[in-house]
Amino acid sequence: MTTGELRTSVIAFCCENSALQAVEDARHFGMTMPECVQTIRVPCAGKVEEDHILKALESGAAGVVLFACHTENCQYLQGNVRAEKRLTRLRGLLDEIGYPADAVLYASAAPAEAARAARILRTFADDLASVDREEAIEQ
Amino acid sequence: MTERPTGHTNTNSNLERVLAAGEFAVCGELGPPRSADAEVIADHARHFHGYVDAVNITDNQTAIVRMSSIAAGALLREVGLEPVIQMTCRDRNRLAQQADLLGAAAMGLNTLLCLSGDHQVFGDEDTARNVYDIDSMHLLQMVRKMRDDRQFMSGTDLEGAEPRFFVGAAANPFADPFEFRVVRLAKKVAAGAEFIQTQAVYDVDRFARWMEAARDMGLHEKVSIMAGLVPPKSAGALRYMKNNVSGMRIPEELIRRMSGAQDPKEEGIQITVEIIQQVREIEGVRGVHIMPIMWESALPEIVSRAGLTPRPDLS
Amino acid sequence: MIVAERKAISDILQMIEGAGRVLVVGCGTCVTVCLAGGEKEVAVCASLLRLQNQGEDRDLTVAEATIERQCEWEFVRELDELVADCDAIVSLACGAGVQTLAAQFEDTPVFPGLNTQFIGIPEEQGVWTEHCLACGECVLDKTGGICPIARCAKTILNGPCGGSQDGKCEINPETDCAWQLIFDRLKRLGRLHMLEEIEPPKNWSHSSDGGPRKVKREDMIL
Amino acid sequence: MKAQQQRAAILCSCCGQVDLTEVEEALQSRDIFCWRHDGLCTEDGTEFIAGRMAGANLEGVLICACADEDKARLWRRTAAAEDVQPIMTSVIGLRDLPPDVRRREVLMAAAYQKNMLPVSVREAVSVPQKVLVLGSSAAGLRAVIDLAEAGYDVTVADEEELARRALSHLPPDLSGHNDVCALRDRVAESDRVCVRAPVQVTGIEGQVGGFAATFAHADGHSSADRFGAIVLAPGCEPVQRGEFLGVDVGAEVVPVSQFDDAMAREEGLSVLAGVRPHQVAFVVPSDATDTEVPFMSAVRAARRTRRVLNADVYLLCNDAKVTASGMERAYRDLRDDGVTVIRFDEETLSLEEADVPHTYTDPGEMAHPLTLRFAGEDLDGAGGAGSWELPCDRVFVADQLRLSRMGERLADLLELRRGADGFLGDDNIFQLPVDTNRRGIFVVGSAGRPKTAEAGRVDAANAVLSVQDLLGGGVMTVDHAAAIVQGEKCALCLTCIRSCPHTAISVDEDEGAAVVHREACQGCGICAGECPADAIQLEGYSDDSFAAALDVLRGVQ
Repeated sequence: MTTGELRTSVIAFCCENSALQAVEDARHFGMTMPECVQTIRVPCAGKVEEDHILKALESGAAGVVLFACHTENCQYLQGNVRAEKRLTRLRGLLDEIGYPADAVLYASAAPAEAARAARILRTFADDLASVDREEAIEQ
Repeated sequence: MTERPTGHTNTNSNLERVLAAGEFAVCGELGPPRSADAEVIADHARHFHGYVDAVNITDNQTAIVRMSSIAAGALLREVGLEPVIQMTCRDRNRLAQQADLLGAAAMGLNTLLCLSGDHQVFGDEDTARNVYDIDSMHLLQMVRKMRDDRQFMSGTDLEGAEPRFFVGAAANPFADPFEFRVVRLAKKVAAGAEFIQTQAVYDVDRFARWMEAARDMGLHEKVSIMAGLVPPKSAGALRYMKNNVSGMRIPEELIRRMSGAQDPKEEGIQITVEIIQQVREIEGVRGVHIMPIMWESALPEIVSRAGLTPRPDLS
Repeated sequence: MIVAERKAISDILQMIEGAGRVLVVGCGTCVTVCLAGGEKEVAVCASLLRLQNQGEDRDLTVAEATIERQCEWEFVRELDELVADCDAIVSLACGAGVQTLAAQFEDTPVFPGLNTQFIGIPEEQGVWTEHCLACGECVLDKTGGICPIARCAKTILNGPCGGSQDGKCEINPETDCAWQLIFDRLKRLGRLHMLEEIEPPKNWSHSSDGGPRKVKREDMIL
Repeated sequence: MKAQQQRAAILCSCCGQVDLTEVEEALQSRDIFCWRHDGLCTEDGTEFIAGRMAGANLEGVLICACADEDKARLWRRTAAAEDVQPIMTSVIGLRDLPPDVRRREVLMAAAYQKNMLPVSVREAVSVPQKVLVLGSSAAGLRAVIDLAEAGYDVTVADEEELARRALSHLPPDLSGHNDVCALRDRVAESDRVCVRAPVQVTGIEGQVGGFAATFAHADGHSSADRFGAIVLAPGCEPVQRGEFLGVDVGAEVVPVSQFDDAMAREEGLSVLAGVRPHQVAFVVPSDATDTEVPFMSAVRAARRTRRVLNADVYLLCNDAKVTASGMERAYRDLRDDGVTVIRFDEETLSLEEADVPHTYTDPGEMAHPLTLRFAGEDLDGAGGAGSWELPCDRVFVADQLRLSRMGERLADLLELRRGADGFLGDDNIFQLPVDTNRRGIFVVGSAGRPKTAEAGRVDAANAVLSVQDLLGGGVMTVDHAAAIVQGEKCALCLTCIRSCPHTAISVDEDEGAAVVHREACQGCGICAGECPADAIQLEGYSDDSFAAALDVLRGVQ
């Protein structure tokens, strides 16, 4: 696979306690999922660092989803809270360099919410595709 | 009421003479123009003739650039009014302050009010660096040292004529911590303040409590305390001051009274007159300092109705 | 500790304009602790520079390094090889670190990636407040351990001024009035009488007003 | 550590549905040995895995097959029998993926696993079979007895006399006075229980398996001991009401807790000031309805007043409680006893005191010094809906409850998270029923959230199970993935210590670096996410894993 193809891909950091299960189930049950989604298992959304998300974008991903547990449902109590705050800051940083901040998304899903996870990923991929990212980034 | 010893004065200040004579003093206030127009001074000052003993000239008040207080004061003298030069510690270090004091005295200015100064964030030059080399307490000491010891702050002797200022300071009975406010007044008196002008009084009760504490320390006999007054033009103006001017206390009741008034300006004048009458009753209050911000024309009416005319001629 | 904050990336981009190989250098001491210039912030800053450059015509490579302390020659020299390969350095350190790099690497432009803010403490995780102005002549013995030089907006030595209300400073309702704090503290210590004396004017010659300062320990000079 | 090439993949073709040729080629190009099978999900699939792995001396294995969670767990156990750590057994499903995605998935999983940080320590720590119970609410006493019966040495410590709080604030957990006394006596008699009360807990250092507690006794001496686990049972207490609807709380307006308190001490109805009321109202305001406990207390007190005094008793509650679950029986009991239950609109409620001194027609008789006014509806329908004016001799108000002061102190001391309502229990489902944010510290009874005696008993039983789970037979096995601080990179900024939700990190003064206490670490990686020096790595994950996976995406070989 080349960087060119990757332009259309979405990297989803998935909390192994919730969203990872949901996304795997969505695939397993044959729900409509964008093919371009690549999951990366993380122990908790609170583990995902800003530079990891930026590196994913640098590597050519069109978008990055940080998939956490629902509010008050983090096994580690604070992981989703930390993750959301970190992502908010990151969007501000992307804004600063004129990079479309909506290329990164914070989302949550419960393990059983395969349909929700699939829908979030579909919508995100569609939104990314609807804008000509290359052009936006170049501008 | 304890009478001050009359007769003796240190300077040529008219305000000092009036206070020394035991008269209830009246000061006005004028903000210099944001231009080089000398005429503006005379124009605004015309309301004051015959109604005040001296007029405070503000020093870049609220940190907005204006004609210098010393220059404006000199112009005011030309039209026959006595200026009280305000000097803050915000814009000048001790070198510049001493130089300006010499210059001001040379031009015949003789009454000085020493202030810290409003912080520059409130003004239009909010990216400026402030100085605060010394504070208002030190400024008082410095002015007195130049006058009484004929020495600069450094201790070097002053050669030739010394600047002779009747020197005053500000006090805010409405700021916190209340229990320290009078101690700080005492420190200003110890530093050399001969008269005090207060923040605008709306909360007469709190002012009276502050005066009581001042009397307990005997300060009313060591310094001439003048109550500050800002005639309110409207309920909105009061509310603005309450919310935006730090160190102001304005009773809600007063705001209600203003907003209920048919003629707010008339009500504002009436309120000011009432406050003058109330503070005059408080032992140790030796005068008022009326600050008719952008409303100089109200001053004659206020002074007359308060029964403070005619002003004594002691020159 | 010294507290700093990253400059806007757009400012950093402007500084490095024209440079093809940039080295972003972090510092492992104060600015790591205040979360402004440690290894992770270096990675974030470098990533942002690279991302911004995507789609631009020019080639930009951004290298990363974080050393123990940028204000020490020995640590700074560890960068020799990396600096040889770059045409601009962005230093995520306090002003002292930036200048040490600039002095060590005379032929390479060194740009500040941070705005050095103050000497302060973390009020809570993620919030720092100024506590010392390095005035060179400490007055904390007289002010109950609360510094009016650093924490009063007017550096008043005989406060509080008339703008102190409800314990807050007139310039910002979120800022405590240092003199109210001093008053409260001395009251608690039963030492309020200390405030009755007029504190004399400060000798600013010990501060930066006396020119760049130097501290010497003769016995330690080798 | 084993050499890195000792990795293998076990591929399932799912009865030929999945073409594995490309996958196999890709893995082999990365020196990963592959075994194929046609249906790993069948019985012999697990045997196949076990057979292939036997003696293969692998560090990690990649199983490509569809598996539900149970199956995946079974395979991980199978691999673990061959010394492969559970986190080093990756299970990924390939069947439903398009061929190119399938290839990418496999390569990424392999790259990810190859760089994963294995669990570095597997140790069996010997732990004291001693449990510290802090506070002696009814649930706490129950836990003490249950733990002692389960064979643990139990120390129960309270700031007050044992069970005093439980006895003086009976309503919170609705234990009967006699129940609490009986529990207290059993605790006192047990030779497995050490009672320290009254005592101040001055410090608790250390982590699960080795909590070191220090106590300051009333007589001035201090003591210390080590415990494997801690159970918190400081209970809750009523918030003091100064006034109710503008009338001072005192002789005539009385909190229900005081009524219960007096009854519990068998001082009879002296709380009623020796007079015999004709008409009494119990009011349950909305601030007392966060849980059903204050309501049930009011119900109990109302029935008792009705039975003992034969007075006219009214119970006023609002909508929320009428519809709450499990209340039906309470209403039936109230009606059977002749208590009038009224659903009232709180906004309309007012209380008036008579301006004139009360006149007593007869010693022991009262003349309605209070008048309650409100809009409401008699639930029996007898009085109907409408405006009420109810003269009363006494108004009893249900209590608002809060975590006890001792509970607050313990929460601060132990750095425990508190819920939005201030109690030690958390809404987080992972914390139910008795967990706190710290391993080895459990909370039972009303300190978690006001609850009934029955619920407290269940808590105690759960706490015993949790303690047994943790301390086992004196050996605690620590083999889970944890965060690791690289000491030389640590700037001691304290960020990790402050952000760890489990209070599992502290400063190691000797090392001059933060140290993660493996036994308390839950492996979330939040600390690693926050560390500004990138000095923390997490087992079962690593920054290199992530980078290697990205490289696969980028097409870097």
